[in-house]
Amino acid sequence: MLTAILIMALGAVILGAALGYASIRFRVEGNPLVEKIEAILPQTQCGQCGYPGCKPYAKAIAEGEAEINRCPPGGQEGVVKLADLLGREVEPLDVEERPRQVAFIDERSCIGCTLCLQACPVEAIIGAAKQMHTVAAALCTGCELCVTPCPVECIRMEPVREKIDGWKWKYPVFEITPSKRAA
Amino acid sequence: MPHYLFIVIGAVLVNNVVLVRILGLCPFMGVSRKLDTAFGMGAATTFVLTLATGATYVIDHLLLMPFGLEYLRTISFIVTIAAIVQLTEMIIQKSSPVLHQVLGIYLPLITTNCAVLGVPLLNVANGHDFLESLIFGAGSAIGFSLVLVLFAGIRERIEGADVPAPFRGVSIAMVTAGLMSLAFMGFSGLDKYR
Amino acid sequence: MSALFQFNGGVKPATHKARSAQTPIDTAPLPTLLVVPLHQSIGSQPRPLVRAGEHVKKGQRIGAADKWLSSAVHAPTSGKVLAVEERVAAHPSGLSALSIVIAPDGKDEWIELEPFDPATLPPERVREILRDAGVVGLGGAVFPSHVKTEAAKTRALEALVINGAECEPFMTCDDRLMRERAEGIARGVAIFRDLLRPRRVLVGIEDNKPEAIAAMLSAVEAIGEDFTVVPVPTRYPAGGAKQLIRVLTGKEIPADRRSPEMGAQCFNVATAYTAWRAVAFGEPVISRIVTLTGNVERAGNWEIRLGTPLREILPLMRPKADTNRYIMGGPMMGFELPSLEAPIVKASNCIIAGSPSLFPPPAPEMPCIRCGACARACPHELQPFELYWFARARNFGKTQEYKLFDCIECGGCSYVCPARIPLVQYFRFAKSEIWSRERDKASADAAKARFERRQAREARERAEKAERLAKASERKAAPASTAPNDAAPDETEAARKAAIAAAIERARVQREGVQAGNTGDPDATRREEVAGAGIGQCRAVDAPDAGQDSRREGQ
Amino acid sequence: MDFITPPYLTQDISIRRIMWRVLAALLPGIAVCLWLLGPVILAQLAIATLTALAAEGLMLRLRGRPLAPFLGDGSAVVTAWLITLAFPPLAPWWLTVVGVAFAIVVAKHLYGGLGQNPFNPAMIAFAVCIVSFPALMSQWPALDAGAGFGERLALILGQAPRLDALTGATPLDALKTALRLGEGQVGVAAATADRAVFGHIAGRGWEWVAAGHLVGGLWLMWRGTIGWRVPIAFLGGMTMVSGALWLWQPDGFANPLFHLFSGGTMLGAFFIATDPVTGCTTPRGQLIFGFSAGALACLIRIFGGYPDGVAFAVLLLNLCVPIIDLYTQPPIFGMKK
Repeated sequence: MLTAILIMALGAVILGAALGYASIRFRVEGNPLVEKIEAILPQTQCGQCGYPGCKPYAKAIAEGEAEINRCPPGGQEGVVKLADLLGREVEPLDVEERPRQVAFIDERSCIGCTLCLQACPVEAIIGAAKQMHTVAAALCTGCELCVTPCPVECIRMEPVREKIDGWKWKYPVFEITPSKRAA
Repeated sequence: MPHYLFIVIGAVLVNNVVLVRILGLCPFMGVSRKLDTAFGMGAATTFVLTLATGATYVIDHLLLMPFGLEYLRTISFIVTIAAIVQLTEMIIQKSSPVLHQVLGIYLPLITTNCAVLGVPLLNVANGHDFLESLIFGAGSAIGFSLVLVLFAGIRERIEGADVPAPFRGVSIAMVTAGLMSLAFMGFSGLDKYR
Repeated sequence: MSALFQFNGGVKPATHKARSAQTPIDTAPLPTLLVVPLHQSIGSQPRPLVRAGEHVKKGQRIGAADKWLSSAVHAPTSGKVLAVEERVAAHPSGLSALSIVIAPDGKDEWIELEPFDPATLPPERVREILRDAGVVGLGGAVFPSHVKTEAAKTRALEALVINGAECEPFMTCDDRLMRERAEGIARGVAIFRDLLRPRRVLVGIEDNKPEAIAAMLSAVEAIGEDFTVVPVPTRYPAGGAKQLIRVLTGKEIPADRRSPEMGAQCFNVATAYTAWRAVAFGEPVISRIVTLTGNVERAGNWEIRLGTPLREILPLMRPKADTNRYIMGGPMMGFELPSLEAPIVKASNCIIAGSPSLFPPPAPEMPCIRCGACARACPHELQPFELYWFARARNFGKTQEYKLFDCIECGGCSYVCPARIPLVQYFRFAKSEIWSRERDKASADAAKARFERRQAREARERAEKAERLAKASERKAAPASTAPNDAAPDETEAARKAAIAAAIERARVQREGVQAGNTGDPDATRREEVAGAGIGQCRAVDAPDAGQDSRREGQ
Repeated sequence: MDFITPPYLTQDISIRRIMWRVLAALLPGIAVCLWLLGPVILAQLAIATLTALAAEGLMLRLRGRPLAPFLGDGSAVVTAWLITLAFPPLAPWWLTVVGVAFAIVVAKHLYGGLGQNPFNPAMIAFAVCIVSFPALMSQWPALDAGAGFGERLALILGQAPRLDALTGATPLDALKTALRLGEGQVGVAAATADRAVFGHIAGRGWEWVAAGHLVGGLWLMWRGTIGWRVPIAFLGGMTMVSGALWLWQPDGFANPLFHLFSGGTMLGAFFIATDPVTGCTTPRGQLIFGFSAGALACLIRIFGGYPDGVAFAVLLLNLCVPIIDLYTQPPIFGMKK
């Protein structure tokens, strides 16, 4: 019995020492996973995931604190990509997906209060105090953070209009039915 | 020489550690979603398993058997393997962050890979000597890596298939593993000719 | 004659060319309305030069090339500009594009044309003329020709390939052009030759067009040039630029290289002809030869003004009663025009009237059985079934690994597919998805950069403010502190709140007004009030914390 | 007006036609079976076909897919016929049903049906049945027993006891058993001595079935339905391995011709390994696939525990297909060196 305990203890000490040495010898700083996760996130900085921005959310995912299905702008596709990167199972997005939108300021109502300017995380709103604000549509990520702060409710979200330059071919969907009925 | 050849054939194909002995299924199912990760996992497991068979043989023969402590085999093997895995993880993280990234959480999982414990125990059960143990360990690991890579290739293809909803994901992978196992039964008897 | 090379795969669909190839090119009558899209070439959209109400003359430049990779557009006839607005484009999407709408005055009055002798001009000047005359690739790709005439810096051009192959079924516009205007083509080729200085010039024509070959041979002889006219085997897509270069020179141009880097350049015969007209006569590209064929009473080739809506050319082709679609381009690579209002553009080489019997609706798409017929047909030696497999599963990374972007969308794979899979459609879908993702990624990166810049600035401001406050409290602690300093923040705070409340009230009133149908501008006093309310807001920029407080109150 | 996409012209060809062509190419082999065994083979084919269609229809219904295009495409019938021809001709009806049903339901439809299965369904059926019912799968009718149609039908339907007189081992099995039992005393010549139908090749007339499949396969190749690479490489692999062993020990191993014309070699080379869905698609990959399958089939057949190795060899190579394809991608236009 004593030999057993001694031998196990000896083994534990040796292995522990080896591991302890190795952990010092082969120390690595930082967590490169966060960057990879952040690269997948859409950078809307909208905070809909419950974290203040994309990077904190990426950090939370990397540390296993957050689910991967919390990012509405990234859509189901983003979830799939995250699942792929992290080797997790794909989960359905926990909010519904919406078409891409941009904010639009009704310039007749705008009082130039700059509240939306402060709210916009990506500096897509141009304007100064006392002057009309306008949204640079190309820069807007559609995060909706500017909508609520507006005291005069002059900001609304509009779906992005399709243009020829950015037009996408549709996924070919063909019903498998006898061709007679199709005609 | 043919003796060692048959050990290798037996370990890689005929008694494949995953498909015939049904050991090491967790990484087999978990790390086979992508070919790249499967390669990395295969390499890591090969390394760990070969090392583990050697180390456990030494422990078994120099520590446990002289003191009549065979009943401590399982636990001492587990501890040894866990330490080797930890060491491997640290070394990989330092020397190849990319591979570490790719293997992710599956590297520590090698600790709980039953194949890594199973193969040393099989070595003991089969009464392999040191060289045989090493060859058997390496062979089993190669067999593991082989089927892991093949499986990953097939899973990458199945990903695009129109699999019925209840069977998507792990279910169809299980079915596939079963059919692979069926195919590997074709090898039976190849290591025992005459 | 030089030895010919082969390209992999290819298909041999029925040509249907005989019907439209019989009659000479005719000139289409002046339409009642012209809709000239500004963006008719690869590159950036030209800048409109006219406004609604202006009078334009035939050949007058109405859209100017802003950048080097762009090409001008011109008024196809004299008349009045009715509008510069979005009109439905000749594009599969059915979306609109900025167009110049011209009502012809019937006089068809040219601007003053400026002819040159191409031999006397410096190359730079010739390229400018080509750009300002709107000369682009008329084979359908509409790449600006002046850009293509810039020789590669690194190596001398070995072969200038002139594309008269016209491999698409139904299409005969190049065939007729070569038969009737061979000399103009040859002189245009000479212009390109002088710009590019290639070692040899090869004119490739599919061997199912013996008359065109004969005409080109005699034209080349007549003007005393040493161009080689080469009949090439008839096999779709022999008229693809890369395939023709391969057949004539043996060079294979990879997707990520431009052909001059490999020592070859390719122009369509119609492009050469318009280049000659542009330089030697000063005539810009205002019309093109279009094959009108398919399910029609009268098939043939017409010279049609650019901007002529499809509706206006129907009388020329007399579509049969069961015509249900109009396809622009050939039956392999063309697309269905979204509307009868879509105009003829520089890319419109052919309009095919389609009927259910001519182009039957697709058989149901079956699953791919990986038979490999598509791979055998692919002129670029891709594995279309693998591309399809991953495109269908939206695994775009894998499609790129299988070289999606080397696909030229020739349609050969779909043509031979026993499962009737619209493969090209899947590839186009995958390509445009990937492009859109790249755009999204770029804008996400830019958004991230702006966000981080903003955060850094806010942190800095907070730090500065904290410093200021610390200093202020130090001063306050000192007996020299003054009372007004204390009072000021409270006052402004109150004023600001009042202003916001007033603004909210006004906005509410205004919104109600808008709902009631009052869409007029806010009156002058209101504007003043708005300006006044801004004063308080001005402080909010300096004090973001306070701003946040008020927002919370608002909620 | 319905939306159609370019190209607007298409070649007149369909999956259905390909499948029917494969079925037609199986007819010579079936005709030989008919000559050897009588109409009982047709009963077996009918059982298999009906089972296949029923299983296919059931799965399509369960998956909510339209029945007509998929039942009509002929792929299920091809699977059924291949299973029938690979199984012992007098296998009890339920064995055929189990094999076919397993092939259609598990090997085909769980993966999404036509075109998406990684494993050859017919060979999965064979492997499942030989592993589960090794005895039944090794009983081939003794041709000299002279049993009538009624007797044989009763055998299939399980109405008659499975007499040893009616059923025997395949030539391959007989050879293997003789060699094993003889401990090297009995040579190949002795073990195959009494089979003189086709000039001592594969014994007892089964080589005529193989010849039938060879004819059908060559016709398919001539029509371009299957490529030349897989069958030729398969036969090449088989010949190389068996030839090398035969040259090494002529008395210990049968000659290559015996192997080519016995068991499922011809069926496997022309109809099983050439299945485009589960086989390699790149030219080099097809050569590797065919050759390895042939060689492996031969090795398993000679050294392994089962009477024939074609099914296992094909399945094992099916496993490798994605990897082989990945590493044998042909260079594309403009990327050749």
